[in-house]
Amino acid sequence: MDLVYLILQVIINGILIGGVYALIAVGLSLIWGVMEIVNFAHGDYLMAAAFFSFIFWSYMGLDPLISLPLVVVIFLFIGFGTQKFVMKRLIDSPTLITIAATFALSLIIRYGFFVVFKPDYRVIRDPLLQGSLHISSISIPIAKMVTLLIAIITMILLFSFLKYTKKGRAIRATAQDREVAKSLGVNVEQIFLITWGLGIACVGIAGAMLSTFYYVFPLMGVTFVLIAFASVTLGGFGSVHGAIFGGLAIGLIQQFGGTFVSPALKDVFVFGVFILVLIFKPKGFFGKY
Amino acid sequence: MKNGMNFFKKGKWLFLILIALLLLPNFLKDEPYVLHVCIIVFVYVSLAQAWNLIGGYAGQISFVNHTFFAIGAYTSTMLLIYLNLTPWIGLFVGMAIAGCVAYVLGFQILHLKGHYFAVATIAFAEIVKLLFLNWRGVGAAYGLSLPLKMPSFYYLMWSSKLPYYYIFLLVAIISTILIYTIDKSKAGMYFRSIKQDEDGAKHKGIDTRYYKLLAFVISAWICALVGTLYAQYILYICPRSCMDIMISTKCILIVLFGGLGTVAGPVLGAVILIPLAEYTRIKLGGGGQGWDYIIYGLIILVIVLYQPQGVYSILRRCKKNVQKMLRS
Amino acid sequence: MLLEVKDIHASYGKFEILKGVTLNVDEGEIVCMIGPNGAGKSTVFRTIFGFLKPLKGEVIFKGESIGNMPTHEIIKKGVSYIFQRDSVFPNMTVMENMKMGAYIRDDKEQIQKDIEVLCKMFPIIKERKNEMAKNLSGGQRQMLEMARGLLLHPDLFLLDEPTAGLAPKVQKLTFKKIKEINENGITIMIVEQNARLALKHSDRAYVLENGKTIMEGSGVEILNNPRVIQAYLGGKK
Amino acid sequence: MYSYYIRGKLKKNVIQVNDGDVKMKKEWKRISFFLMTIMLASTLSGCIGEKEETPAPTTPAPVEDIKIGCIWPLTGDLAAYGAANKRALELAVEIINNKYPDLNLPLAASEGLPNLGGAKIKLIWGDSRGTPEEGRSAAEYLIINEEVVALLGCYQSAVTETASLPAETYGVPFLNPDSSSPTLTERGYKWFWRCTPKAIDWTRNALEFYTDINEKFDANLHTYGIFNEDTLWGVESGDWLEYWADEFGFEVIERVQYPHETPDLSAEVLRMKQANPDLVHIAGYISDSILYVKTMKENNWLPKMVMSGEMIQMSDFLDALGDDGNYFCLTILFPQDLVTTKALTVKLNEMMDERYGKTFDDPSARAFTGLFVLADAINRAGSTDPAKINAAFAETNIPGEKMILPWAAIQFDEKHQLKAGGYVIQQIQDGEYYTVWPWELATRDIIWPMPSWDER
Repeated sequence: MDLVYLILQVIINGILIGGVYALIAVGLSLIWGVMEIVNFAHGDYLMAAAFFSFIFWSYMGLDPLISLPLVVVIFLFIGFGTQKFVMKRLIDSPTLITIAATFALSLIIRYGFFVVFKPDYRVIRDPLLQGSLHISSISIPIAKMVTLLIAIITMILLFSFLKYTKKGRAIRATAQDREVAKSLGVNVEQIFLITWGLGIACVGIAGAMLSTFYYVFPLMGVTFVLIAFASVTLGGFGSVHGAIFGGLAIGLIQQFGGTFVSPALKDVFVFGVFILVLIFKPKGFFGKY
Repeated sequence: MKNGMNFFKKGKWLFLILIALLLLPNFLKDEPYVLHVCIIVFVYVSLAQAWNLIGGYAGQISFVNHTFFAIGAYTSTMLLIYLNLTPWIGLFVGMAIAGCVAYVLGFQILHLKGHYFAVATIAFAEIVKLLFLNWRGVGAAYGLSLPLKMPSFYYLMWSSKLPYYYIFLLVAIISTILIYTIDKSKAGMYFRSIKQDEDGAKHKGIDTRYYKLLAFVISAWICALVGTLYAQYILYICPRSCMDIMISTKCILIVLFGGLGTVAGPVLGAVILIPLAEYTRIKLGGGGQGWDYIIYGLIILVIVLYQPQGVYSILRRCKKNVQKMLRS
Repeated sequence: MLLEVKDIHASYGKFEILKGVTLNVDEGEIVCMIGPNGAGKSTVFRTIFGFLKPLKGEVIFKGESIGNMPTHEIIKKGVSYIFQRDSVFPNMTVMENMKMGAYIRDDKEQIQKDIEVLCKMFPIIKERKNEMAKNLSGGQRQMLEMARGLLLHPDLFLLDEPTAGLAPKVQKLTFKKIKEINENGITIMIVEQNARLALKHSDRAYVLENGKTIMEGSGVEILNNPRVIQAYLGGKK
Repeated sequence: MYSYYIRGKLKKNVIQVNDGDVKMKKEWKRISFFLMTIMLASTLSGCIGEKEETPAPTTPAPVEDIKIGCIWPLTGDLAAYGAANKRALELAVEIINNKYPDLNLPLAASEGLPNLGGAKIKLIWGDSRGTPEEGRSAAEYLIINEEVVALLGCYQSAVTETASLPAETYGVPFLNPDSSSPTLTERGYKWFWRCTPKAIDWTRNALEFYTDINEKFDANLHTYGIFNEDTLWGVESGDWLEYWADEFGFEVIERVQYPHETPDLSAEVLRMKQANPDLVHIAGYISDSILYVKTMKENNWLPKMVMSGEMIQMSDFLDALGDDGNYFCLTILFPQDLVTTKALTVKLNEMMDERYGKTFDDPSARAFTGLFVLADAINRAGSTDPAKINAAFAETNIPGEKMILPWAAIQFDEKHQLKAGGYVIQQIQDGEYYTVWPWELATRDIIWPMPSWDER
């Protein structure tokens, strides 16, 4: 394999994994942007979604791709529930309080699944999506490719929703200036409810798609949540294209650093670049919406 | 006059508690496990006070305190291993290095607001952890085992827990007094005003950057100090155990539980939560389950939702009610 | 009577800002409120608008008590409020900002017509309709805010320092627009720093001090009141 | 420091309280002096006292119950191992405490430990959560509060390292059945015993295997690649593999150290694919091994052979990968197929299946063996006196046929390390694990080299 192919392959790997990061990040970014809450439980929602896919597969024989709409709907309601029963009380609380609350949620979800499902590694075997496309010596895993595709579709849908619908505009307005939005008759509580629903539904999609090529394990969320934080901050919180940019950038940095320098230090590059961006461009590369 | 009497009463209470703490080990000679839990409580009192300063008073949510803790532990241990230097010197070198790192890091990222600062500190802590995991010079993933020296004051090494108990007690008291002093000083007032409204504080002419840095550096010092002593106590350090982000997270939960930005909060939080965690780990964790973490999560959630000022405020309210009852 | 405020008290946290404000506004009037900084002028608006719940007293709008209604209900009753601070959505286009103004309305066609009418009234909106609001100048933003507020079809328009930070020329233009709006049958209440300009253009005025209404009268009366001249008009008539 | 604080407060007090201020001042002075004395005295007594004191031996438990402390990760990301070991140990206790004359295991025929009047074994569990500190505090708790006679544990080498510290301090025998870090028995501890081969052993066995392959197939294997995770165990394994590869004349052309449980391994695999060694060794936990196999398949690349550690024998591996797991090799201590000929293991497996619906795997078989070694030592000591148990350990000699594991015998050397007992190499064929090396123990012939993804 010569260098050109290698670089191409690394770019493809970076974009594919970056798509997953972007999909995880976009939900986080939405909640972060609109409510100024960093959802530390985000990774655990991801894990829960992967588990739901696994449950549908193992008990009903539904492939994750088929059960995807189901998972999305379930997670929409889980998002509503989170806002209604927990976060609603914390809307104007200091940052630390919301961090602690989402962290507590994270512990409860993570170890709830741990207690129920035991710490076994599970993989959905023989999903619809498997194998790879091989173009000369470059290989593109199909599951990841479809995930990227679904990520793109999700983000286009989300973007259009935010851009062209009344509720979407209200969400953006609330993110930009909560009080003014209120003064124009926006029911902010309802907007928060929708935001949580959408944010968690996005991570639901990510989790469901992840289950087609990653193992399902109660503690798997921890690995993804830090990367998602970095992606969101890199892109600038509260913007869909920011999350896409952040996710892809981090995927590429990780793959290039890992392949050409040292796999052990690949996350050092990610976090290093991230800190540099924070220092020199504290609001990330894209603003709010 | 009345105020004075209250102070007097409070002082007496503290004194009685201190006596109890000093005499406690005499009854626990055959219960090293309880002593161990006490030591861990003291460790977390100190670490939580350190976090309280930067997070509770100055309002900067730092997830990097465990890194300073590890810097302290690694510095003194490296000096002990390679130069056979007493940890007493290593302790100060560790504090100095941690202070420098805190200064440089703080200088770069303390202007970030809220979540951004929090996430930046997480990233920095992860970088340091990954670098240490791959740095052969400091033992990489092997970690460092402290060379067993003759038990002595010079090497800060004993085979019994008793001296450790007193040392950690001393550190916990020192850090609490330090926070108390800061709380009552002008700097404490500045910290609080920065936390409430940073721009406002700036307008009032407070050098917010300087004071945030000050809080960050002092916080790092305390962490490094505890780190050195902890390494002497546990005798083995590795990046995965002493650079675990759970250390910082635990500090935050303790402070939140006890009461944010109060002197008594971290003490209360550590005294309640650490033994509780030990207890649930032994009683519930043994079942091969994660119930203890779930309970932990539920407690924090309840505190955050219904009593964000922490347990300390509940106690204060109780005291007021009791006083009211006594009066009437 | 359109709006009646009866002896309201309100506070932010521990600080009591309003300690008994009484005022009323008739239909078709321009009423102005002046007073020193921290007198609670904006707080009166916020209380009328439902951002703040009065501790005591009553707010009656069109014969109905609105003191404890949530903001979006009050808007539906016909109150519109423009903030003292910049209140456009910076990362939305001008047209999107306008559409946000019609958020609670469901009549799409009428909204379109209204926007066209407003475009005639404020030509700048049409000119720059696809531009991000953050790229507008201060005066243009003020126009956009007013136009957006009007989309709610208010009966009562609360303007909190509409001229703050604007050049004198633009200030005059703003008041011209306010007059124009008023002529369309919309009652207007203004809080203004530039007391002279405001009093000139208002039918009636109230003076607020320390959270209390201390004076009431027609615009000209207040303008000629020696105490007001001393305190707010720099001693000159 | 503290008294300064109190006095500082008092001063305020004194200024405000006019009556008896001198008196009060004096009184406080006296009290603080008194307290200082107590503090000093108790500190000194503690420091001096402990030097003379030899670690107090724990009082022996009543004969009825022999408490054995077990420390494994019952929660945390390694909890699967803890749970498997717990099942195996409960079965072992059942066998020791009750009569199972048809099982050829030490102490199976009798009820309890005969030399201690039929005393029963009782397991007390401590959770290490997979972290060294927790492991240590669990050990302390078990020794002091539960007064256990001996300790068993802890799977991860780092945890075993710290958990054995209190055992050494208090003089409680610590038997480690499943950690492979060589340093553990190099520390010269008096109370620490290990009945499992060191990491060094399986790395050597793997290289011996490849040397044999070179001979048998004239395979001309030369280049070697290592994936190792960045944990203590992973780095150590990598280092030893590199050492032995060098010794046996192989060349390590790529060594990839990767973060444990990273979300993605494409970069790692791509790097290895780029170097394209003949042989690849994965020194990582099962989660990462699963991901490696998947990523290699995605990249459509396989070397001539991929070998992994014993953890891929856990049922999760094939459950997860299905047919894709075929042809991979692993080094293992407890090859199930090899002992299907052994009535003992068949029987035990049946019992396990009946009770828990699971079978023995490597870690659980080792923990199972560990408990028998321990019980045997206590029985021969005829007492719960730790010194006697320690002495009995030195004379341990359990013959191969009385074990679930395929070793010649269990005996300890002067460093308290298991003398004999090496690894065998298994290959996954048709979704089953077959022993393929050493050749004389093979239950199936090796398929060499492993077929590439296209050929399957």
